[in-house]
Amino acid sequence: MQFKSMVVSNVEVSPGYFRMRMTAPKELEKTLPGQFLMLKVSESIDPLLRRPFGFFDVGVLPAEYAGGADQTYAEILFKVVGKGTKMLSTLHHGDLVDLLAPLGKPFNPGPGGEEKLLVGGGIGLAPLYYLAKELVAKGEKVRLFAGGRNRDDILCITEFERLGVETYVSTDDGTLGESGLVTEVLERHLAPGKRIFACGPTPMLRAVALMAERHQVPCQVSMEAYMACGVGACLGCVLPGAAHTEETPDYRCVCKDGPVFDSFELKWS
Amino acid sequence: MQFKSMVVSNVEVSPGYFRMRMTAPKELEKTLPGQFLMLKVSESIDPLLRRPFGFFDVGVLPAEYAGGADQTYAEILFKVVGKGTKMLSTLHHGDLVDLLAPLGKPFNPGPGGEEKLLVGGGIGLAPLYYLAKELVAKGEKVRLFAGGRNRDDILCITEFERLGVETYVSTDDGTLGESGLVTEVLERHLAPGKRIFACGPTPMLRAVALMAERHQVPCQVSMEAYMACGVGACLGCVLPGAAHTEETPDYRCVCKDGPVFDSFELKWS
Amino acid sequence: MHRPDMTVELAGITLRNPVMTASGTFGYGAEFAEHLDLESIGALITKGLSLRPKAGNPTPRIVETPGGMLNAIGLQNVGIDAFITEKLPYLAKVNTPVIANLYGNTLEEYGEVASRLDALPGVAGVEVNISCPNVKQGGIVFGTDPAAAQEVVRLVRRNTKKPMIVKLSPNVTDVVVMAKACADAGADALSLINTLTGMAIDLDRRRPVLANVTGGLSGPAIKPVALRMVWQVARAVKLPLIGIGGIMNGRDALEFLLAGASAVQVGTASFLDPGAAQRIAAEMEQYLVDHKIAAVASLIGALEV
Amino acid sequence: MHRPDMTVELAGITLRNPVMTASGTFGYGAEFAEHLDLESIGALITKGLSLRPKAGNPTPRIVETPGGMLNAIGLQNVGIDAFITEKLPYLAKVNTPVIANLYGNTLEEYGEVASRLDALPGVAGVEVNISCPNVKQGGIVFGTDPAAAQEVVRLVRRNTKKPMIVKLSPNVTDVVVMAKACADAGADALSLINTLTGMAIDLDRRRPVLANVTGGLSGPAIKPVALRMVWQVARAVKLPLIGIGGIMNGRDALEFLLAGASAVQVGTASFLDPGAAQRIAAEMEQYLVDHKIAAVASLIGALEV
Ligand SMILES: Cc1cc2nc3c(=O)[nH]c(=O)nc-3n(C[C@H](O)[C@H](O)[C@H](O)COP(=O)(O)OP(=O)(O)OC[C@H]3O[C@@H](n4cnc5c(N)ncnc54)[C@H](O)[C@@H]3O)c2cc1C
Ligand SMILES: Cc1cc2nc3c(=O)[nH]c(=O)nc-3n(C[C@H](O)[C@H](O)[C@H](O)COP(=O)(O)OP(=O)(O)OC[C@H]3O[C@@H](n4cnc5c(N)ncnc54)[C@H](O)[C@@H]3O)c2cc1C
Ligand SMILES: Cc1cc2nc3c(=O)[nH]c(=O)nc-3n(C[C@H](O)[C@H](O)[C@H](O)COP(=O)(O)O)c2cc1C
Ligand SMILES: Cc1cc2nc3c(=O)[nH]c(=O)nc-3n(C[C@H](O)[C@H](O)[C@H](O)COP(=O)(O)O)c2cc1C
Ligand code: FES
Ligand code: FES
Repeated sequence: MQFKSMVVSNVEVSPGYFRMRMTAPKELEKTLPGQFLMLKVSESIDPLLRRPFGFFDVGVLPAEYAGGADQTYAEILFKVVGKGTKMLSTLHHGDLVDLLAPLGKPFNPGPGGEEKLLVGGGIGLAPLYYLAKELVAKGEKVRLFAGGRNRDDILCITEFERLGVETYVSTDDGTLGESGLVTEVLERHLAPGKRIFACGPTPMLRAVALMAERHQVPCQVSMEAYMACGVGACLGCVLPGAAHTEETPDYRCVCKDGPVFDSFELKWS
Repeated sequence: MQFKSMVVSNVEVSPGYFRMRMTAPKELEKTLPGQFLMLKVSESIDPLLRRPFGFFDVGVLPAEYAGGADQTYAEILFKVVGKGTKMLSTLHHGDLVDLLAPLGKPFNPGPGGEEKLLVGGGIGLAPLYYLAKELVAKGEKVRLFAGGRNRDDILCITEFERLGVETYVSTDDGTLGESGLVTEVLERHLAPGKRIFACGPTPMLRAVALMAERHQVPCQVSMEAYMACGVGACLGCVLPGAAHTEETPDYRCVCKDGPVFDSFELKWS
Repeated sequence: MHRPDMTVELAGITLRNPVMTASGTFGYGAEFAEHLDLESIGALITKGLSLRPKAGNPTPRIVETPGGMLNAIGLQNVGIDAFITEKLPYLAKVNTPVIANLYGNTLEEYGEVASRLDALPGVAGVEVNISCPNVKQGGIVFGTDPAAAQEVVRLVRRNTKKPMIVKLSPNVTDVVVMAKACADAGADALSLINTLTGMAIDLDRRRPVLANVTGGLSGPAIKPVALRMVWQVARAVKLPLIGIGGIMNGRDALEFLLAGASAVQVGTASFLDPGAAQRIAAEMEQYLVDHKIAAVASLIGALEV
Repeated sequence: MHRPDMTVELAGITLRNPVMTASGTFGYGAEFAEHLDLESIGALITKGLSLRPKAGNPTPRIVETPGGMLNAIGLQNVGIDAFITEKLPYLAKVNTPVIANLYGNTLEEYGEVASRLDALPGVAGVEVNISCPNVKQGGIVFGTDPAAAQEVVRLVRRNTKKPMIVKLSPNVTDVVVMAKACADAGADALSLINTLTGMAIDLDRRRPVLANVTGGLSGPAIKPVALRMVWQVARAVKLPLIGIGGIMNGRDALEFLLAGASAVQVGTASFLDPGAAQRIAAEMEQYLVDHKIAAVASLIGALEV
């Protein structure tokens, strides 16, 4: 669905990281955790392409606060890395953006009763909050492993804790939580009967995927790729599937077959 | 001089016409009527080129209003015609623009004591206000002939009247002032010992220039042309001079040799 | 006023309006069904089809550039068989002409794909993409050599009775030479332009952004080049033309008509706005209404120079 | 850290940094003196000079396009005599190499202008613009035909002992063929690219925007094409290259160096920011400081493919 959306708020939650809330049509409440949106930052041709972002949250502001009628909203959490996100960071209440959403395959929450291990590296945390919210609502036991280079890369931990999620923080430089890689902390909690949901830089996802395989824990990863269309038409965003070779190619669209994949679907080497 | 400037105000003075005030460095007080500025609407590449505008006014907001120190300002009056002016119309207090100014040759006020006839067609009025201000300050007798297609195209007449300028308004459809062309009204006032300063669409300027020649009244015109550099380097903005022929070409830069020309300098056929 | 007549005639195919979707930017049609009414556009052009499924290039395959984008998809496609079994049945239900874009890795493949497509009632015509490297002739691109292009076009001509559009590459010294060559070899219409070859560099990593190093430039940035080429070819060749390159709105599309195109294709714009093709057709119609123009066909080649 | 070494060597000319101003976008230098320090840039290239003063084309001559602009100035210039008497004395006082861009309406004129320039101590080198129509050969552009280009380059070579840069047109099927032809004919360096031929249409007036109908496309829009051509030529030809096309900032310039250019030229950017050339040189230097790179020359051709 394509629609215009009004920025409700846009707050720098940590240096270089912004959390932006936008109005959304009611249909968007059907969005599932792991799906994403494509946002056109400006009407001009600069930047030209839409930018993909996961859903940090989707919810409804009740009529008594929204002024008369319930107001559906969507939130993204984004990191300023280039031109588009820089422009995005300057938007404020009342500005309009153009959205295409919801797109892509969501996380599969898995059977009830399992322990759900959420693993986020830096801005990879973004889609995990909405996932945590849904899992907690279902009554699941949820743990979050959040890693980053330093303290500034650890985002919105309080929000997770407020949901009742047990959080484990690690940073490369030890400025917050444990010193070291998020995968080291994760590994100590791996055991059959649990399920991993991971999002973050590809090297981290690779490490998590391989670790999950070793420990026989089912694992889903949310991947990134440069995108043009977001709907499976341009074939710009593909990744090699597990069986992919030069001779028997097997490419998957991140936008349509993903962004969430079972880790064994993809080629990690 | 190139400098960043802050929009102080931007007001729609008539449907589709805006008057924008921007801060300016002190040096800009030396700007002479008829000179122009080149404005970069946005930092992005869309729109790419700077847009030229005449100075509607240049002045100083005294320290007691400006908060501590005198604040030089420049004003433009612009018509929304395309992408750049549309974006310009959405700017408001606090937004930044990038200016190159002052550029080009100013009006030559001529000797004192003459009657000064200002002729503006539509948005062509823009540079005439600053000119009127200077002429009135010198104690000259100034008359303004303002023409437009309809009432909405007659701009800021009160401002001129407040200076003490005698104004004559005409519109094609008679919705304001006399019904007819501004040149018809002008012609009734032509006589030796007067001097014309005209700005507006080229057909109007041609009519004024030819009429001035017939009546032996010196006439200056402010011309428009598509511009890239504004400083005489790209040679994009030229107009044929009076003696121009295919064989003995004689092109004048609007940005550097103009925008104000003595009407006999240019080729009008 | 009556609604303006938006139909145009193209090599025997009647289009309800001049707006088609450009190959490779609209998948196989179904991808966009949610975002626009497939029966609101003039024609739908498929992703480039080859004899066998093609994997395409490694990633990254796309990158944004100023006012445009580069792509090096490498012609990934499901192949003609899967097209027939998986994609065509859906398209057959849509009341809009489907034009199959085709290419071959060798000369022979061009002929084979064409003859396979010729047998399909659901395919209204073919568009031959000649911007592919001729493997046998050491990588020379069919679309940049007039003699090689003629060979391809003649072979396809022999293998299809359907209207045949040939799609020209802009990466040539003289597009008119290529256009004439294709016209002489039997093309029913020409579409232009395909992408300009370009490159992007990741300064910090000191590497090309695209895994394929170079890619094809599309989007608003190339519109002036595309308009120029349409205009040049329109003055030199009698065939109907399809204008392609950076068309974002109805005004852009009408400019291509003035330059001499009978129809247009919308490519990159569909990425920014999945409903672009439908919107552009509507904007064209509105322009005609506003300017009291009775038939869009009256604008074809109406540029006054 | 010490300040990085920004100097580059170009066909015997030492540049204090790799940033030059592109011909036709910087007038004769003096126009920009108010906006930048002419002694902060690597070299200054003049507006294209011809034997006699040239009027250029009727107006409109320029129009903005998405991410770029078209120009059809028509090589208006004061002619070699006025250049010597009116422009050169000012430039002689500036401690920055002045490179004279030259062209001819006929083959012979190329030779004559070159020999006139050869006599001038204030001119550090020449840049030969071969993107001009060859009047005698029916308008074929010297810069799109390898044999014609060679004739021009050989003739200029015979008429000057100064370093000779040849400026290549991008409107060709294979820029490497042109580059090799010019290298073989005696060029000391190659600069690329000149503008891509394009067109803009005024829909409402149903006319081309430019009086000349077509014009040359410059600005950010063409950067991917320029980068690609520099990279292609760098791999095929040993001569030093000057990269040109859509360079807006220091990062853009460094990308051209990675692709294989020894220096760059800044064109359209000077219109948006008259101090662009100086700023770009400073941004390049800052990048080197930030990334602890000792010498800018170490980046030339350092792309890892
Ligand atoms: C499915 C998906 C979900 C994402 N979710 C989030 C999120 O929740 N929060 C967040 O901060 N970021 C997220 N990203 C990454 C985000 O899309 C990029 O950081 C953003 O597009 C960068 O745009 P830019 O203009 O600032 O950067 P530039 O580098 O100027 O962008 C240039 C081009 O590269 C593309 N690009 C650059 N980096 C990336 C990247 N990492 N992934 C995909 N394309 C990229 C841009 O989209 C653009 O087309 C997600 C990416 C994908 C594919
Ligand atoms: C010396 C000078 C002084 C001017 N003073 C004023 C003024 O005080 N108020 C005012 O409203 N307008 C003035 N103009 C005209 C103004 O520059 C254009 O209306 C404006 O550039 C249009 O920009 P756009 O992006 O809205 O239009 P678009 O049509 O989208 O612009 C496309 C391109 O064409 C150029 N262009 C379009 N129309 C004109 C024009 N009439 N003159 C020059 N270039 C044009 C633009 O600069 C741009 O490069 C002046 C022009 C000149 C040359
Ligand atoms: C992602 C992508 C894939 C493309 N694939 C094809 C293709 O398979 N066959 C083809 O003939 N053209 C292909 N093209 C070229 C387009 O059809 C079109 O000619 C070009 O993009 C210019 O139009 P635009 O500027 O509107 O995008 C592709 C373009 C893009 C951007
Ligand atoms: C207004 C204008 C005039 C130009 N005149 C010349 C010229 O006289 N000789 C020449 O070789 N190139 C000329 N060029 C081409 C530029 O030198 C440069 O090759 C081109 O603009 C691409 O660089 P850019 O994208 O940085 O502008 C001109 C370009 C412009 C925009
Ligand atoms: S972004 Fe186009 S196919 Fe995925
Ligand atoms: S605008 Fe460049 S010379 Fe006048």
